[in-house]
Amino acid sequence: MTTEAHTQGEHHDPPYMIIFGVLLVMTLAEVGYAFLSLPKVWLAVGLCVMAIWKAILVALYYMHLRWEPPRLWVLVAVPLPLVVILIVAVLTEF
Amino acid sequence: MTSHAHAVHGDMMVPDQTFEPGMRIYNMKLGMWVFLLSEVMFFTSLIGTYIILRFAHPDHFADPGVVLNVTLTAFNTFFLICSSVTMVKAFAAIQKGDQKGLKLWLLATIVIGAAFVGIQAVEYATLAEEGFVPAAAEYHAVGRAAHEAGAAGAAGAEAPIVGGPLYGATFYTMTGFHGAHVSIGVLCLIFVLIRAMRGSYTAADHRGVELIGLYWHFVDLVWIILFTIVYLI
Amino acid sequence: MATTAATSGHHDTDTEHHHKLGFIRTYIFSTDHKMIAKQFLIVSLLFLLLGGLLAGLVRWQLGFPGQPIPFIGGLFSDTTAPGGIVLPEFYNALVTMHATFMIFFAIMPLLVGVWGNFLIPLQIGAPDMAFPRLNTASFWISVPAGFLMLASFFVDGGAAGAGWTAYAPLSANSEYSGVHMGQILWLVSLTILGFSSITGAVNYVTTVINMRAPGMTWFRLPLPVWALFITSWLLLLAIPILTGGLIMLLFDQTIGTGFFNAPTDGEPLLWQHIFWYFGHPEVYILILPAMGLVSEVISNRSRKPIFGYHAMVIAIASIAFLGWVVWGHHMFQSGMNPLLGTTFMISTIVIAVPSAIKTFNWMGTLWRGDIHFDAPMLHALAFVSMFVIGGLSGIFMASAPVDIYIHDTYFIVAHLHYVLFGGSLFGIFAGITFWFPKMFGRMMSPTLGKIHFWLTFVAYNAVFFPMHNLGLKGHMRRIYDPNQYEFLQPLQGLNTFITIAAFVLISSQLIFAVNFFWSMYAGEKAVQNPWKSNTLEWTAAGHPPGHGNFPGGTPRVHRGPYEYSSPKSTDDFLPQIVPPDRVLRPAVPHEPSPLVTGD
Amino acid sequence: MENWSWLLDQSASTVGPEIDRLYYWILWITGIVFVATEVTLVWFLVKYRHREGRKAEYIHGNTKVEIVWTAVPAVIVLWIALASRSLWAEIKDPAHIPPNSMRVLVTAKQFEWNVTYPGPDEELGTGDDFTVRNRLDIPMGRPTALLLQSEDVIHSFFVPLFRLKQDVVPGMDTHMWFEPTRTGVFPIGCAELCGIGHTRMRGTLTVHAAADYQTWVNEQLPAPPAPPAPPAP
Ligand code: HEA
Ligand code: HEA
Ligand code: CUA
Ligand SMILES: [Cu+2]
Repeated sequence: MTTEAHTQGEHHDPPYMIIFGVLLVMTLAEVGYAFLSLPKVWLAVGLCVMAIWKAILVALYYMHLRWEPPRLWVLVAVPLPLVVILIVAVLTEF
Repeated sequence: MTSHAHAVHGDMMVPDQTFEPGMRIYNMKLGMWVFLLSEVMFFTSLIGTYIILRFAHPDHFADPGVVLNVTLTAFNTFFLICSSVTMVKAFAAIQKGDQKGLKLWLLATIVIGAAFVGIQAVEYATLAEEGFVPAAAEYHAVGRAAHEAGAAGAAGAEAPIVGGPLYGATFYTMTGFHGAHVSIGVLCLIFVLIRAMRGSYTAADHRGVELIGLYWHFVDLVWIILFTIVYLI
Repeated sequence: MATTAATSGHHDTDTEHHHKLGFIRTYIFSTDHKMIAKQFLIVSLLFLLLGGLLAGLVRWQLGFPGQPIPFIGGLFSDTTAPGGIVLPEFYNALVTMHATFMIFFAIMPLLVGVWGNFLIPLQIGAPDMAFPRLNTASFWISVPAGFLMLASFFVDGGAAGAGWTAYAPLSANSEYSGVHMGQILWLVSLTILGFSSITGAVNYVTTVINMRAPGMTWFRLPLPVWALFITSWLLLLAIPILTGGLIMLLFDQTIGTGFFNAPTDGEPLLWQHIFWYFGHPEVYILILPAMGLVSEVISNRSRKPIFGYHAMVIAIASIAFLGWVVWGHHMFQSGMNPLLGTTFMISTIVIAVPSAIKTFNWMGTLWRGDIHFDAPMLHALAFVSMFVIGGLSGIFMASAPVDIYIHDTYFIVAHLHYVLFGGSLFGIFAGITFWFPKMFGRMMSPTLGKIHFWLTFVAYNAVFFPMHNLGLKGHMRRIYDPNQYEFLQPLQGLNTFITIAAFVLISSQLIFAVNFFWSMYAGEKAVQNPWKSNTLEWTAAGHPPGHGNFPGGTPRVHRGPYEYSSPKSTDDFLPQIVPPDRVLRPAVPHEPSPLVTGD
Repeated sequence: MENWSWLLDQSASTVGPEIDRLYYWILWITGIVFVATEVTLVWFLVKYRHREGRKAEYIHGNTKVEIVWTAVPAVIVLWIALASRSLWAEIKDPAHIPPNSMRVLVTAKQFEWNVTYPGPDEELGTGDDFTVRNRLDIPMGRPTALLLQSEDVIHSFFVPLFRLKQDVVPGMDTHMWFEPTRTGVFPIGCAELCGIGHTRMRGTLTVHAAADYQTWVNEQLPAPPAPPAPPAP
């Protein structure tokens, strides 16, 4: 069986190194972008987009979410609306 | 993917077949995911507080690089990302039953993880002596530039105080609890490494490695967010 | 926790337990979910008792303000109640600790800790929890939390006195409250307790998703399991929010950070948002499991399928979800943005709808049933009727303008006791009296059970119903001597009446305690399936079953849990395990099974 | 026991009757729902109590009735919500404060209410302001707008007979406005737990006829006021 697992494993070994490269580049991009003289809003939005994108990459490839059953995706998505609800609602206060 | 590869052989990496089909992943993996969801909420309360307080009192917070040392932390971020790669490498290795690879990559992960914590400790120390502290009463951060200028900090003392108490409080709470998570992760990794030495993991059953991997990547993921909103925005 | 999560249960498939275990492994550090349930039961009943006694002191001060506490008055220190006369700061501590013990150390563990552990594996046909060791941990983590909370009575400055809601800055700075160590212990204790809840929740969620017996599809799950499953999600996602808040408050109180402290531009309202974002899901954590237990009892004791099973499940789910978007209704008068108030008012009031569905479905279940009035059923029916009162009083407060007047008055106190005592606690009593035979192998005395019920039911209403009227006269909460307000002086008679009723209520609980312990050793031996129930736990041999629950291996499930009075069966019930081809024969053996082991 | 009543004492502010009307509406609705549910419940219990030889009917539900008893409450409660909206805005939304109202500053601290009057020039924060302790005096026939501030913890300014309550939060301005409908002396209470002295944080609100109000103001002007409220026992 190990041999089979071998071949199987090699077949689908996810593109770990590529993702690594992407993460690295995006981190550099972020640092660069952060020091551009743009209006704060643009900086914030741009940086958040990049950060979330990176986070998604980690979840999909390093945490293998991409190869997990869809129902796990649903499970994992549960807290996300709650996060948004809390922060957005309270922000309207101040 | 691989779990399907193994599913054929009915090994430990798939759910117990005697039960009604559930999540289609084995219990401990499901448990770890569920636990990570609660971690998401925990960090939400801390990061949310930061976002809200910063939004309510922008004057308390400094622009990137003024108080915090972005270059240093950028390196640290780089480290943490590396440690994620070494971690998946360890996982990929044991999937193929490669014991040596497993141990080497685990060791690498531990070393890099420890380095991250170490650098963070150094960062804290310097920041603290620059007057950037959580306690509202003692807060008197005056910004890196001023410090580099005034050697003995004498000139620094005259420079205007940057930001306010909320800055220190939120900064240390968020990064501190992240650091704690990394440290716990390192300890667990050491534990896993020891078991790996004993050869407890095989291509058919390497749940321990996968679990600690999930946790480790999650901590990395949190840092990606933290680094952006704390150091760069 | 990561360590345990990542490494525990490499022996999940529990072969380690089949040989005889020593005393320690059986009674102290047991990994058997049934024993852990019992541990939770005993400990949290003691905390319930403590909470009740604290309430007694609160009531004494309100009923007989400034008069020395009788009998035990002399025992109090000069910083609490010199000569038995309660000091204001001690009163604040009493109220705070009463609520803290009741909510976090009594009702929560009684519902989630006890029934989550006992019922989930048994009712879904699993040999044990997914992570037995994590389960043990979850109980033993909660014990030090309890001790810390108790210790806070004895540190100088006394126990926390900022209310169970611990509003900052009062709770954030001892200059304002005079309480430092007590508040710290309160915060640390609840933080620790949070870990216990989360480890538990992880276990329940995993178990329900991955360890249901073959044939136990989602819509064949007994309602208690559904309720506990969804409650676990609430715990999982709400507790960490509180933990984060507690930690920040702890920093404010200790190292002088300024999260919620005005002088440092911190935001007092932020604490309220964090607390109630946890707090409202929390109150549903305290009612949903009780609803589950009650559904089971009502369906069983009226020998009739639960009315609208799917609707019931959907109602639980939607209550749970709506519970996340209503927290602001506790903050209508807090200075929160009024527009936000409007939104919260609407979302809050909508929760009446799923609650209506549940209420009416319970009544639909009784309709044309064959109703047996045993102790469990009486408590279950009390739950329904009392929850309706508590819920309807919620509607007054949900209407923000009306809440302007009744906020922070005894109307709220009445509401919360109607839902928490009339709801949660009656649900718990129903559960204990119903599953006692399964837990301890003996029946509770029906006579004592009924006496306890009627005394409790009457006294309870005498205590809490008049509180509505106090509130409507403007009687504020958390004041230790109403008579200091002239306009409240005419209410003293009512307050005294409430206090006397409260003492009747508290003393009648003695009957329960006696019944509980006496039946444990001397009660009539329970037969295999005393309530002629359909669900798996009663068909698992033994009271309680030995390790592994189902000696014959995982049972196979053939139908839903509430097939009572089905024409298919000669008897008026049809257990989930009975295969279709054996249906017409009498369903289950009634004589106690030889396999009775009892831990 | 004489006060065992569901009726509210007669209110003394313009918004009072509106709040009371809403309250009585809800009292009727919930009262009817309450009686209906409990009576039906008891009726079922009696009618379907266990009798030998009778078997329960095998019924799983009935979609039609379930839809009905979902829809009806939904309509009712939504009506309640809508009925409440405008009144809520009228009372709490600062935009609705009548422009002609007399502005008064109320500063709460453990455990007293300090009320600062604008003085003749109608301007707060000018030389002719004067402050009294634990009492608020206002004229008939003119709305009053309070600016509420706290020096220490959260308090709550509560005037039962005006049906009004508003938390007073440190570091934050909150507002309350009202117009009395009759002269007299009304109790003020603190409704938010604010520490040891929470119970004794009382005051009185006196509504004068317009003329008497002027005389009262004039009395206050020269000499600093003696605190009229009784010291706490
Ligand atoms: C088990 C706990 C529990 C439960 C289930 C509830 C249920 C509800 N609660 Fe309650 N609540 C508390 C525990 C609970 N509450 C506590 C502890 C506090 C005080 C906290 C503190 O400050 O210390 C509180 C405080 C509280 C407040 C804040 C009051 C204030 O401080 O000013 C409000 C305001 O809206 C509120 C509303 C509601 C509503 C609308 C429901 C609804 O879910 C009720 C829905 C149920 C029904 C409506 C009855 C059944 C339905 C029918 C019979 C159908 C017909 C009905 C109609 C047509 C109306 N609650
Ligand atoms: C589930 C929660 C719960 C329960 C059961 C109770 C039960 C009681 N409560 Fe409590 N109460 C709260 C939750 C609860 N309370 C909360 C959240 C608050 C708000 C606090 C705040 O403002 O911060 C509050 C506040 C509160 C106040 C308002 C104080 C104030 O605002 O100044 C009062 C005053 O009368 C009061 C009285 C009582 C009384 C007389 C009981 C009686 O019902 C007690 C009866 C006795 C028991 C229930 C014990 C029974 C014991 C057993 C059955 C165990 C038997 C033993 C063994 C088998 C070992 N409570
Ligand atoms: Cu001020 Cu209570
Ligand atoms: Cu609520």
